[in-house]
Amino acid sequence: MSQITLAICRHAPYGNALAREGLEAVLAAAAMDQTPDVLFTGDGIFQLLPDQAAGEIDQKSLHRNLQALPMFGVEQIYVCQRSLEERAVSSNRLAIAGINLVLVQDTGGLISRYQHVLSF
Amino acid sequence: MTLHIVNQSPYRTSALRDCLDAMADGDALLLIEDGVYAAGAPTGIAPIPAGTYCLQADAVARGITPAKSITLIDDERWIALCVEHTPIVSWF
Amino acid sequence: MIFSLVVYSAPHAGESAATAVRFARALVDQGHRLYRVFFYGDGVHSGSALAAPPQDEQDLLGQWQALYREHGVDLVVCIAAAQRRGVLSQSEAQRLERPAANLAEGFELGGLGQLADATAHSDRIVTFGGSA
Amino acid sequence: MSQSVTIEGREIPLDKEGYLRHLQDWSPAVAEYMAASEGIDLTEAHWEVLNLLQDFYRQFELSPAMRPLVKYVGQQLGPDKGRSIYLMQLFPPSPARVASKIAGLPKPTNCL
Repeated sequence: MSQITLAICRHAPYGNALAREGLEAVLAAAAMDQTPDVLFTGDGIFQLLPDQAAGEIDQKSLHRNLQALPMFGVEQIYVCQRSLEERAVSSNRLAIAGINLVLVQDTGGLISRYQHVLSF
Repeated sequence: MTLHIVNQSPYRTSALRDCLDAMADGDALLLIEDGVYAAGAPTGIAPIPAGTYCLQADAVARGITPAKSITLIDDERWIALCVEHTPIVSWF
Repeated sequence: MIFSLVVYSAPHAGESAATAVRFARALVDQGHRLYRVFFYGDGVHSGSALAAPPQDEQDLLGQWQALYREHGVDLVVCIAAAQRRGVLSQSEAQRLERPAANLAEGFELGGLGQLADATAHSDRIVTFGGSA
Repeated sequence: MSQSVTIEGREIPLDKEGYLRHLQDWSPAVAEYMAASEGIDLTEAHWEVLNLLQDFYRQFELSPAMRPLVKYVGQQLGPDKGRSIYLMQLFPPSPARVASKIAGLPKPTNCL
């Protein structure tokens, strides 16, 4: 059964507030039992890179925030395979405990299953 | 069917390319704001599918003449496209 | 049909703040219901009463307020994004011990739950993205 | 009105809602003071949850909302304690907010 809302995260962390604020929106919806599905695509896949030491630039670690997703009831995320390949990022570097990473080839087909898409 | 909206110049960000990669058969594409720079002469960056829509006011404002295969629309028609499609995805 | 809009761009910075208000006006003129406009990210600056553009430029604030006055459109400024950027109601300015409030009449501060609520109560959501 | 309290000989500035101005000022004695101002007498059961909240914050750099807090407590302390009613009894009337405050986590941005 498809969900109502898909959140598409396609901005890199730190360089743009949208990455963090998008995640906050996902967490807030999940905390209200309206958990959206989440797709990381484009530069958004950089949010998933391990070993982020955001303290070096006086920011909070977006990757640590992402690790909280299972606590909010998000146990699966979609990741665009083509975006990973374009950026030479191997999917097996991106493991997050408690989250099932689903690689997507047909993002258009995925998007079409939802009533609403929020872009971040 | 999805309505995709792109508001970025194809020369500045990957919004248009990412959008084209995510289009399914039957989806519609609307170019607005700086997105209309993709509606003029073929860019070599990404071929625009036939049947693409372009917000006329945004093209006229910028002195861009869209290719013949592109349908120019006003705000009313934009809203009609939103009614006809779901979901609506913005690429920026 | 019931619409909600999400606005990310600051007025007079990105064009999409202006596109959004024009789209909103066209929506209600066509008889659609605009359930909510949710201002997020830099979009929260739309709710600042202190914007004073020259007379020969667009008055975006006035256009949003007209939609509120004439159609009761729910103009919600995300409180978390607004706190960071300095868009505060009187009560928030007091609570956070800041020297002034600037939230314009017709706008209200609301939580991100209001965005989730908008997705649940609208047939269509249209996002007006930033350009940065 | 800004205020400060003196705890264990240190002057601790608080904001008008009683939150720490500087998170690094937190200490167990500060927690006792903040709990008292919420009408709560800290017991071992309270401390168990406060420590978990601090773990949650260290791990995720977030203050938890109610739903994740309940889940986290359930995972760490077992299903008997991972229930909102249990947390409600310890930290009324709003466990995520009250316990986060006492645990010295940042003031939430999203409550009016």
